[in-house]
Amino acid sequence: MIPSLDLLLALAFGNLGLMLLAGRNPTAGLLSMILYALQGWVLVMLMPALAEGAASGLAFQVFGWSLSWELNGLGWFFAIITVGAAFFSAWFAAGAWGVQGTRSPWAFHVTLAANVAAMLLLLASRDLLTLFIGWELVTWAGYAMMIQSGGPATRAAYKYLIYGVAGGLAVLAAVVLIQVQAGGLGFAAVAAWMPGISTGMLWALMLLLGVGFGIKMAFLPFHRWQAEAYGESPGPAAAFLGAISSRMGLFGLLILLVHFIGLARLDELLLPLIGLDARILWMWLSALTIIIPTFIALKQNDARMLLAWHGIGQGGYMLLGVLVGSELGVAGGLLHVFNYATYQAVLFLVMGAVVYRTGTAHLDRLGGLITRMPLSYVAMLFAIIGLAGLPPMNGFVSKWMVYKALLDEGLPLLFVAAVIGTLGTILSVFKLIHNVFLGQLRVEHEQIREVPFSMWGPMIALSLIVFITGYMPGLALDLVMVAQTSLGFAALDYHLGGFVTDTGNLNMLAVVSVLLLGMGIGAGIFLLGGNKSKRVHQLDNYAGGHFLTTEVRYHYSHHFYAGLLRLIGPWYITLIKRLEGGIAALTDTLAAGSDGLYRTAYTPILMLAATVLGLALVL
Amino acid sequence: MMVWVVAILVSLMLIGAFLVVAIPDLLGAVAASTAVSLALSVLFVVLRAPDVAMAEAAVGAGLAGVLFALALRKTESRRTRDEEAS
Amino acid sequence: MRQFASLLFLFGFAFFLSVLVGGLPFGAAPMQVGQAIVEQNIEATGAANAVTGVLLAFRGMDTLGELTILFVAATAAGMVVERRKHGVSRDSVAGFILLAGAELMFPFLLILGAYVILHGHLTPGGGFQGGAILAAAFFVPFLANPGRAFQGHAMAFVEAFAGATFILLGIFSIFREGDFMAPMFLGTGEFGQLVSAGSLPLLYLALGLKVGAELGSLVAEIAAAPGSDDPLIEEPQAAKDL
Amino acid sequence: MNPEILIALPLLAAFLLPAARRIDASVGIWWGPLVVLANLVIAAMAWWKVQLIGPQSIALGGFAAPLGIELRADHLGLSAAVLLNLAVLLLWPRETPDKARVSTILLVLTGAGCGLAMSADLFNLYVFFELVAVATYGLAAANGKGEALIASLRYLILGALGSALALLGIALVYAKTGTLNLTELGGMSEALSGPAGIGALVLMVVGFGVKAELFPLNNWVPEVYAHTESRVSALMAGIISKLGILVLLRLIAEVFGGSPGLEFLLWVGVLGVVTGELAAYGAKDMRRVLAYSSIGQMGLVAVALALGGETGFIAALILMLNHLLVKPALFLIADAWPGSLKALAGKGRARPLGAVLFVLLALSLIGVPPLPGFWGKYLLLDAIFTNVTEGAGLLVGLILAATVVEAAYFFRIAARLFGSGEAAEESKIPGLPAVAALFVIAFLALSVQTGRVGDYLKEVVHGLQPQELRMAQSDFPDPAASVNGKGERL
Repeated sequence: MIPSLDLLLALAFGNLGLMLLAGRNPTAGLLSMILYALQGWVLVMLMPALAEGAASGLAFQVFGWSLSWELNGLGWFFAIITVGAAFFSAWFAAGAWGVQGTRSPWAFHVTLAANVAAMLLLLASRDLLTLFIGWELVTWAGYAMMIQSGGPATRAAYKYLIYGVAGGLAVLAAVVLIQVQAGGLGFAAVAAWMPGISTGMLWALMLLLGVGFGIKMAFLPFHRWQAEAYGESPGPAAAFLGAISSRMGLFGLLILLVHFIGLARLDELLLPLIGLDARILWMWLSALTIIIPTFIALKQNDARMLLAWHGIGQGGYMLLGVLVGSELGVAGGLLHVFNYATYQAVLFLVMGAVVYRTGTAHLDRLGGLITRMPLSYVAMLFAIIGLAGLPPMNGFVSKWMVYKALLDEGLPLLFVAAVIGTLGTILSVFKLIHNVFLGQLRVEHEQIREVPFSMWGPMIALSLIVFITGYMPGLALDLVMVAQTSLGFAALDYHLGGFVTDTGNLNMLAVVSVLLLGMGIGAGIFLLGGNKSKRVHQLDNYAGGHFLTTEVRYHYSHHFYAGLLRLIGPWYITLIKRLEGGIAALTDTLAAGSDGLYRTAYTPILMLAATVLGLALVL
Repeated sequence: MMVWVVAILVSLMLIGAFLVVAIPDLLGAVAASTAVSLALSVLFVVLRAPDVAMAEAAVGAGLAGVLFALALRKTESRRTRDEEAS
Repeated sequence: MRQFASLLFLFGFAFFLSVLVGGLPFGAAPMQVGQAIVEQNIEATGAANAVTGVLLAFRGMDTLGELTILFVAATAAGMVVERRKHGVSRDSVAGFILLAGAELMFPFLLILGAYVILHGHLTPGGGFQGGAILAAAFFVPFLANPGRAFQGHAMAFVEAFAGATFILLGIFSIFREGDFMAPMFLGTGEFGQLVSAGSLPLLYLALGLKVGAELGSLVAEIAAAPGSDDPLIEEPQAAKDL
Repeated sequence: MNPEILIALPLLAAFLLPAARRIDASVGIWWGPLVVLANLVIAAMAWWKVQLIGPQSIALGGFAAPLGIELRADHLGLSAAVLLNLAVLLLWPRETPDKARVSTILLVLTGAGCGLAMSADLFNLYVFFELVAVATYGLAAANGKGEALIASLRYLILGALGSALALLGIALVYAKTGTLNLTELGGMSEALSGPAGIGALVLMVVGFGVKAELFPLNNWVPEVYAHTESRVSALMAGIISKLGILVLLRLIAEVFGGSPGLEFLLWVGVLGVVTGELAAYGAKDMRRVLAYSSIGQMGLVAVALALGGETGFIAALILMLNHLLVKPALFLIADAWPGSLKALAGKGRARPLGAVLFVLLALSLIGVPPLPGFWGKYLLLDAIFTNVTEGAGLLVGLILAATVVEAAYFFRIAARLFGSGEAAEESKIPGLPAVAALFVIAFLALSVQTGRVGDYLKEVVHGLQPQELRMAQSDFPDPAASVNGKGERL
């Protein structure tokens, strides 16, 4: 049988059905892993068919619109990441965690399957209507995934939902507007219609769709829902959501900005008064999205919240890269989608494992776990190096490409902004790994053990991917190029170790080899030179001339970076927060008013008034 | 001639309708409303609609008044609320 | 404030109503349908009273609907009233003059009602008016002497039988004429005679009996309901909100 | 079988019932459902006949249209009749103190509703409308509790005033044109384009709007729904409110298409959506939330009607159909839960099926694809963008903002249902009521077959007024235009 999109969707929905029926079974996690692996295999097999578009036989006629699906290169790229993230999340949940770690493993497996199926539908959309259907399904599936933990997660998910519904409706309004104006909804038809429309119309569409997609991506200033919603989700769910869910917003924005409007048209769209064009506006919004949430991440005291705030910032690099528009920039932005998914998943999985063992993710209540959970430590180390964008991990490659593209295109200010973001990242991931794994072990954690294989397996596997694709970025760039050419950009000249451009090359094979060599020499000197170190007990320690007792721990975690945080003062966030609160209060007031209106007893007067005013209106 | 008859009847109806609203005694208001109906039924006769006139007289002036009066007697609320308040 | 608002809107309504009515063609009304009915009535229905022709023949369904409105209103009222019947209330008997007058009026009202109903297709009047008079014949003595037994059973059967007859006549005409509520299957008869105009007199008879029984039992039911000062009635708390 | 029987049979049964129950008291229990079942069969047969041979016009009593009353056995009328009979049968009230009288009222309601659905004569429509109205006043009071009586009194006052205004409107139309037949009136649009015609439309919207839960004539809705038996609330919110809309639909489609008076309906609808959803957001007990949400949904229908055109009418129909199936099911499911929203915590965990279905149905009300409610909203937006030249953005913005509010309160409830609450495990909560299950099944069937139902609705709308709509057919998107064949890719 030749694998087709139908087979893929059948597998995805079959998995959903299977999980609904058998999700309580202890083998459910294993089953769904197999199914995700199969989906991944089908996707790989689909690769040659992408040039013509892998169409699905699934089709509906509703109200004169035909709904059908077709996978293209861009969607395929995101689909690979989706299925991969789902595979590792399911692996994590398949064993011990799935049995005890959540209120109901059934709910997790079902919602994960639903999310994957919804995302595949979205990614395979061939017109705006199917896109919107997929969009809404993804929103609701995400909501279902977030509410599992109950408690504060419910409130966070509720906030997500309000944002998500509002964004979805903005998309809906734009879709209908396009349908009425353009007479069709097919991506190609819309792209062909776009050049002829007026500037006002273009702004309206860009605003509606930009807000809709931007909310999903937690683009500034619509970022306030995401951190809480992801942070409060259970470990593997957060890993999956953090890795790929909000990238659906990026997918939408790419279709809108690159495919529909086109970067050239963006350049022509001048903002009134300021004189900036729309593309620069988007790029600066991306840059702000990188900087502000990253620095908010700094002050988080909950590890999962810290990671979630980071996730918001990383999205900015992706869009920024693509908007640069050069082969290097687009490849960098898209590669960052892949890279980010790998290390963000690891980080959430590690924190899931830590929470599984210690019951908390609060940074003040952890520390020193390196001796108890060394494998988790290694996984996190790999991942945070990736997140910080340092060699030899994959995050370095994609960020490097974005930086270089920015400089090549003559955008130094944006380059500086991106680097400031990276600085914040380095600071905060240091806080993360220090407060969780380094420092002193707390008394109550002395008895804990490393998590079982079913949990460290996916973590280590993923962190190896982080390393390998950092060592050999050509492997990931193979996938990226499919999306890049599908978006209509020229392919980047790349090889296994990196890329070649007119202004310079990158060969990670060389870089990493040198790095490893250096480390090897250092280790050799250290070992050959007679190991001078001495093993002391963790508590054999003193500060300010006093020995520390077991009761008083010397822990650096509290008020980490206090000085820096005082300096940056998050006034901007307060503004958005106030706005959000204001809208909520206004809704409450209006709601009370409406309720009151319906409770008044003097209805005949209302009726008479309506009649008279109505007559006055129309006569 | 016809115009004057109609005018007088309509004026009677207007006065009656005003009294319905103005009289504090509810039984009185019912009586006033039957008066309106009666004047209306005469008006129908004048306008050469005897069928409607009969219906109006039987139902509007007769039956409705009886039902109202009965209901008032059952509820004992002979006064309007304004009256009770003062 | 509320009264001021009502007054304001009432004036507004009156103003707009005058605007609307001002646009109507008075004196030269485009009464195509009315005109056509006046012209065709005698030929089509044989009823001397054109109003009856309209009510029972041309727009028989409307009349059925109106009849049913009365019926269902009485049913609903009965439902509300009856449920409050906790204690037994009996109002005092009226004085001699009222009693005697009421008893005296009974046969006259009965005959008048019957006449109005039966001659509905010939002269002004008909089922509704006659029915109301018939009802009055029954409830006037009853009001004068509330203690008097009321034939609820008989009324119910008259009501059901009369209403059913009205509809069954309509259904019967399906078999004769092919149309529902076609009243002419008995032929138009001799113009101006009592037995003429097809089934219209029968329909009116059914209608009159139905209306009479309906109104009669409604008044009786309300009269038999307990008053607010009777014991065992709890005033609904929410009543004060209205 | 003549479709007139649909009216005659229930009325006949209603007339006979009070006498019959005096012979045998048990008659009051089985008589009504049996007759409605028979009526349902007849309606289905008549509907099928229309499918086979197309719509028919019936001259009642053999008197041809302008003089006599015309009944239309068309797609709209008979579909509505089938649904009405079905809904009455399924939602037959159980816990009323006076079964026989309630049966009588419901029988009258059924007959009148069927008449209302088919009538093509303005005054006849009014009579049946009034009949339905009086029957529902009775139903609202059937519970017999003090609050229910007060609520139904409020309903009665509003309804009576509204009926008077509607009658005034009809009188204006008759005085202006001299006819009451809808087909004839349809050809007289220029006579009705003056102030008299526009004013008449406004008055009729107000009058019929009382039943259709239009703003601000829907003041009775929360009170009545909060205090009647859940089945009665379900019946009233589900189907009876649609009868009011049905009258407006016929009027607008056949007579008042393009009248400036429709602007009134448009704003009434928009305000209904906004205030209804906001009030539901502020409400504190389940019944009121559902009642207010019903107001909002009917507001959407009113907007769709006011916009008109094929798209608008289909949007109105699909929204009505969606609400018709969803709202009764919601009322019935919620019946098992405590009324106060605060007390809902954890109820969904004890009985997940009902709660999950509740959420699913709520999703359709919100308009989440691919559920039917989404298509309704989509078509509605389509109609707005197509037909409204100025202020379309404002209109869409208001409606979508109200939708966000709608999602907010439904998901506050959902979060509570599945949230933590220990009381849930102790109290014994009954499962999904069988009737609710039937509604849910019908809803799922509609969701799966939206395409086919859409085609049928198109036919329904085309059966309404051939001339104008066939001209405006280009409103509807061409299937070929939306997807450009196979070769299209990013």
